[in-house]
Amino acid sequence: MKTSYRDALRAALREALAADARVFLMGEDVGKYGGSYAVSKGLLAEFGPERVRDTPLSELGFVGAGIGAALGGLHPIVEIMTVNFSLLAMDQIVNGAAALRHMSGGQFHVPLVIRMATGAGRQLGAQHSHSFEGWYAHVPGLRVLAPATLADARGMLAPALACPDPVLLFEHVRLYNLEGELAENPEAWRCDIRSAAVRRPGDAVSLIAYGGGVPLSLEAAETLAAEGIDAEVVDLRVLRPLDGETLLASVRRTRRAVVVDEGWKSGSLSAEIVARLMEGAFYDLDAPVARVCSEEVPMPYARPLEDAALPQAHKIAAAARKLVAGT
Amino acid sequence: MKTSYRDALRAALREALAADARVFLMGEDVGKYGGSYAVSKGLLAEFGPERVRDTPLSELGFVGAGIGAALGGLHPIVEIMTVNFSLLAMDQIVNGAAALRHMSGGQFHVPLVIRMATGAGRQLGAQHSHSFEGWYAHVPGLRVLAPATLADARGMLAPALACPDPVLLFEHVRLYNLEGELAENPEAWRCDIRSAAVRRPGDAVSLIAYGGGVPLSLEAAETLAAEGIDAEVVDLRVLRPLDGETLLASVRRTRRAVVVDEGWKSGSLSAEIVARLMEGAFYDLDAPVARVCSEEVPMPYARPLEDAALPQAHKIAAAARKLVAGT
Amino acid sequence: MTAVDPVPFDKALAIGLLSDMLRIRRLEEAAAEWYGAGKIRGYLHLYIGQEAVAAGAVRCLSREDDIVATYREHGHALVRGVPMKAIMAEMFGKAAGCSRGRGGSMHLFDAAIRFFGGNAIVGGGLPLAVGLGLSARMLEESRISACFFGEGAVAEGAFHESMNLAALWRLPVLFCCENNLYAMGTALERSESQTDLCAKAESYKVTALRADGMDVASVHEVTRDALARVRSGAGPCFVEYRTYRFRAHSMFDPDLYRDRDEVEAWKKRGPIHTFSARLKAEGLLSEAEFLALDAKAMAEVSEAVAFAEAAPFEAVEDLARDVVAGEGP
Amino acid sequence: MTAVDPVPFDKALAIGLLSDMLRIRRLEEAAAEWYGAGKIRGYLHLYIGQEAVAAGAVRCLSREDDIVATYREHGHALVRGVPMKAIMAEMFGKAAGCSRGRGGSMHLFDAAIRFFGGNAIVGGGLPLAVGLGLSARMLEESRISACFFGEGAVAEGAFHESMNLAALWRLPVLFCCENNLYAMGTALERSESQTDLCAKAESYKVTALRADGMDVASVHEVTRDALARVRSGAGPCFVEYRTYRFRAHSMFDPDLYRDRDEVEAWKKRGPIHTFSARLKAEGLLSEAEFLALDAKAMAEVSEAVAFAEAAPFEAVEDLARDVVAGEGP
Ligand SMILES: Cc1ncc(C[n+]2csc(CCOP(=O)(O)OP(=O)(O)O)c2C)c(N)n1
Ligand SMILES: Cc1ncc(C[n+]2csc(CCOP(=O)(O)OP(=O)(O)O)c2C)c(N)n1
Ligand SMILES: [Mg+2]
Ligand SMILES: [Mg+2]
Repeated sequence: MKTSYRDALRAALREALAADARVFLMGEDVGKYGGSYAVSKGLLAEFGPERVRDTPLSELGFVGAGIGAALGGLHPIVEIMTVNFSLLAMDQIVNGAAALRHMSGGQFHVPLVIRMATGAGRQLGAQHSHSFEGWYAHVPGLRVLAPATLADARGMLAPALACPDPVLLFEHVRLYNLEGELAENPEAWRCDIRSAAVRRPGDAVSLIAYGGGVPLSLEAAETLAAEGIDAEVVDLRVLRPLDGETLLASVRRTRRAVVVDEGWKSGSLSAEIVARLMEGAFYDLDAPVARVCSEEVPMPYARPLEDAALPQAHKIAAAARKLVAGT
Repeated sequence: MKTSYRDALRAALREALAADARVFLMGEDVGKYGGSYAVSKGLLAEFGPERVRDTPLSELGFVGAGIGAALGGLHPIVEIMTVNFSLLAMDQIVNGAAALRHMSGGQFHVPLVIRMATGAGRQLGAQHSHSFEGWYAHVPGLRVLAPATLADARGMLAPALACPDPVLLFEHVRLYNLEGELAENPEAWRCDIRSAAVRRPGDAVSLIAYGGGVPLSLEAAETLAAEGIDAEVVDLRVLRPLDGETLLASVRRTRRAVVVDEGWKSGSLSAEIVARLMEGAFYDLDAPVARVCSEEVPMPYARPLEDAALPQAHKIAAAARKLVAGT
Repeated sequence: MTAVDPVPFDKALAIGLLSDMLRIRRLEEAAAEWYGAGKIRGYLHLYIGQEAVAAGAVRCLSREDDIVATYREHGHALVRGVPMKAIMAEMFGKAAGCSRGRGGSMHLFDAAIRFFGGNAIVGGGLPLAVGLGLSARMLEESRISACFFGEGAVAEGAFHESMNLAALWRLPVLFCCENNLYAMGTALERSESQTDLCAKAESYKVTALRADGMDVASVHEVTRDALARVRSGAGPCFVEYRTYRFRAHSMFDPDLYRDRDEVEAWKKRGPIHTFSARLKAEGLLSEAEFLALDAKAMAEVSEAVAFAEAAPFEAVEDLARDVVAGEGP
Repeated sequence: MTAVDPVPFDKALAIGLLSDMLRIRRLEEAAAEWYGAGKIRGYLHLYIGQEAVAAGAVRCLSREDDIVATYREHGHALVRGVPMKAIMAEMFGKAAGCSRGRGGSMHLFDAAIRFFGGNAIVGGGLPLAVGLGLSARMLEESRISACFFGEGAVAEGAFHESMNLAALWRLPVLFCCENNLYAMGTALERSESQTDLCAKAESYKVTALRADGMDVASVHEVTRDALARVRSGAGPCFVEYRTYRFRAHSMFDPDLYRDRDEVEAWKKRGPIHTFSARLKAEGLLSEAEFLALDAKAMAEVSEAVAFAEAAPFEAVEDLARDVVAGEGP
């Protein structure tokens, strides 16, 4: 069937709400407004205001309430409108949800899913456009997902809800309108939340990306293919725990890698990927791993500046080209 | 003169308060209580309650008020008791202080210093012991410092206050009681807030550390020296912007490096250091760069577990030994 | 037309207020239009319907006072004195914009006139205003800081912490709450257990006043009184402006959560036509004068659009400027 | 000895309350001692002086109810039913501790009796309690959630957001505020513009009651009334317990911010001696009975210490367990 990333996310929510009475969705404007990115549109009418619960503007409070609700036996899905706002709730996520199992010696666990929009490209400026998922990927006790395909948008919620630990799900704003075919059969989107995926096989260079970087990398791979460079595109999918094996296997084969990350370069998740490659594939590399990240500026509003600040397919292709040429 | 890290920090605060009427200190219990780590002890009596201002428990509020006060012409020094609590104020720091200059097209700037305690080793458990300074080091618009010596504890505040942009200063809890000699002459502690420092020259391997990791690395270097391995210890000092040149110069000479970071390994600042070395010294390396970080667990309380979770001198020495032996 | 109270101030002020409301209205209508044309992007939050608040309140402030606003701040910026050209150019993302195109609609700034933005974190401006007030006190400057925010922000922890700090320290802060009854699609009674916002403010021992936010005269009068209290050193003051936005929350909002009748009923109370009717009834305004004011506002808007269109974008090479002082990062 | 009100309940309950207070007191004295000996480390926050609150309030709760507490929670844990051995072993960092030595004094947990910790972020437990209340409602379980916190937490945004959510959604949450007048070294009047905490709670339309936190009978009675309201479905309730800590904030606190006279005056109102005097005056307790209760408490403590001392630390190889389910991370 033809679907969009947004519709796939919604279908997954609907399925989860229908399947398990313990599941509910909570967040700012998820109900009556229909979700700020329209992901939850229609769900209020279907499931009512208790299970599609609009909250006041209180990120710390309702994320913490989600943790409490999970402790109390529910399986909450909490929506935070945008990753920038999640900083208001970070204490509850990091000092609370992530630590509870360990601090309690394994007695408590927090089966909570937190969804949020991330990323730039819609000219939303410096308080609505960043990519902090790498920070969450640093935290033991959390699991962090970044669906980049229709299948993952459709398929990741179920295993996230089945996971007994807090799972953060990052939806890239540029992907919501992504459209394409998704088979009707649930097998088409059934997925684990452990492995990275090779989205395009190739042997000349590995393009390692996640979220919004995946379509860019695929586009870059097409460009490169036209020039006779056969790039492999690896979609991390799961930012924590990282699937080092898939990464290493790819790079050991291609011997070159470009890591694509919409976070600001210094200290982004891309650095961890480079470090993993240093640790596990140093002797296999023909050239130092390259990175294509966001420029280190709070995201500017103006279109040309925002474009210049972000990773782009042509930048990825250029980095890959340079790696291949240099060896 | 003989001094301690704590006393050196206090002397710097006193000097700053005395020198400039626009400077004031604000935070929870900095006044009447004397500072939770006793850094500001005695300053209330000396400067009065307007300039050594106790705040209610309102991290978001008083950090934001610090930003506003800086916009209004003051030079606030805001103390957050512990880096874990800074997550409550992260929105103001990241979405606010760091972004204001850029968002306003350069019209506003925020001459604010935020000090906080970081790190583990005092059995304070999973909500008081982490090392999130690497997160702040990811953010354009901020400057991030980590004094590891008496001289830096004494000297970093003045240039931080002179800096027209927000500066975060991380004091490692294990260092407060560090004692030693500091010359009386201000030249002894005058410092820039741009460069890393080589704390011990050596040619066999570079131990790259900051904050609490510096004494551990020096200790490891002593152990290694006894075995005939001459380790260089590089203290990052400034976590943002990173002084890549000093790092690269060291590693190009030693051809091997161990990065020490008390953050959890995945996604810690150590990853960025590794990535910089990948990018700038790949062809100079005789072996992949190694990392000694905290184990990926919320910090446990029990002494043996906390010890096991943290970087230790013997782990650093072992990593260095392995690098040297392997080549 | 029912009887109206006489306008409680002189003609020059009355005309000034009306003119400001018209300028905001015309600016915003143009912004909507150019959004439709794709020249303005990102989030655009229109202020249409609420003009009386910015027009009436901002005019009470002195040039030394500080203003902190939200993402719905075109009106406040304009009345404060940010040139319309600079606002429009900012929305177009141009280097001549009041934030050099870095900010866009949500992040208008102007240091020269102490306009501290344009904050798009709901509640995020409140602590800044507290700090500005603190700086005024410590520097012994007589300015006060005024913070505009929506009723939705009242649920945020930032509101609570800021009210308490300002009250505890008796800071010269004016909290200007524009209660337009909705935070995106969430009605006040679905976000606050206590919907009497003045009662909430009073729980911090902060004096709270209420103004009819659809009536620029009420806004002006109440704000003036509130400011007098703040300036007297009595500590912060809170004003609730009861108002309504006629448009959707942003250009992305399908506006499905409000009753059409409710919107229409509020439109009947529109601040521009009610105030001009009143001025006419008082003999302070003729239809010709009204048309002239409106024409002037429209001319200003056309000029601003022409300016914004013609202005260049900042060169991409300058992307990294203004991240930190000097050479960054 | 002045005349005292008759104790408003039967002997068994009275003795139970007294016994719990003694058990807390002796446990904490031992903790202080073993802290001095270096066996307990990190932060240790003693509850001495406040025992009436935990003893009186926790006993009102049913086994199904949920409890969320702070870092000053030994008393609550003990009265709730966490074995003293498990508490002491936890403070000693041993694997037999109620959090396997992972938590320490600030992070006592016991899932079996719905004791949700042990939260060392001031105000951090409040949203959890709201969520627990929400889960009770949605799962149609009759439990309520009780959250203990200090008056210092009231300034945090978390308090504000939690009160509003609980009131707005009419959740079965009991907010138990232990007002011991200080947050570390910060006295209430230096942290709140409004020091009447019940008035603050009422500003959320939450019913607020006040109890004498030095009097276990008052605590018990008021808590029982508050719980009855919550159980009736009337939404959350707030109780302010006026109390005082006799010891410093933590073992690191030089306690320089309080007047010695003030401390001594409060000690005269110590919950254990006043309550036992009252029971004696009522003929419900003899000195011998008192001594026997105390001896029993001390014996329990000695046993707990012996247990904690003898217990092993968790093997370092198991460091990474209980980070995530199954094999982590
Ligand atoms: C912290 C935060 N959470 C959520 C949002 C998304 N958001 C933007 S405006 C808004 C509604 C705010 O309503 P109100 O404060 O009443 O102001 P109004 O828009 O009515 O002027 C929301 C939820 C945000 N910008 N910041
Ligand atoms: C968010 C946060 N800020 C600061 C601290 C440090 N701290 C621990 S206890 C405390 C005082 C709390 O006072 P109160 O809430 O009255 O509880 P009490 O200690 O009196 O029981 C402070 C400031 C903390 N643990 N968490
Ligand atoms: Mg509103
Ligand atoms: Mg207290």
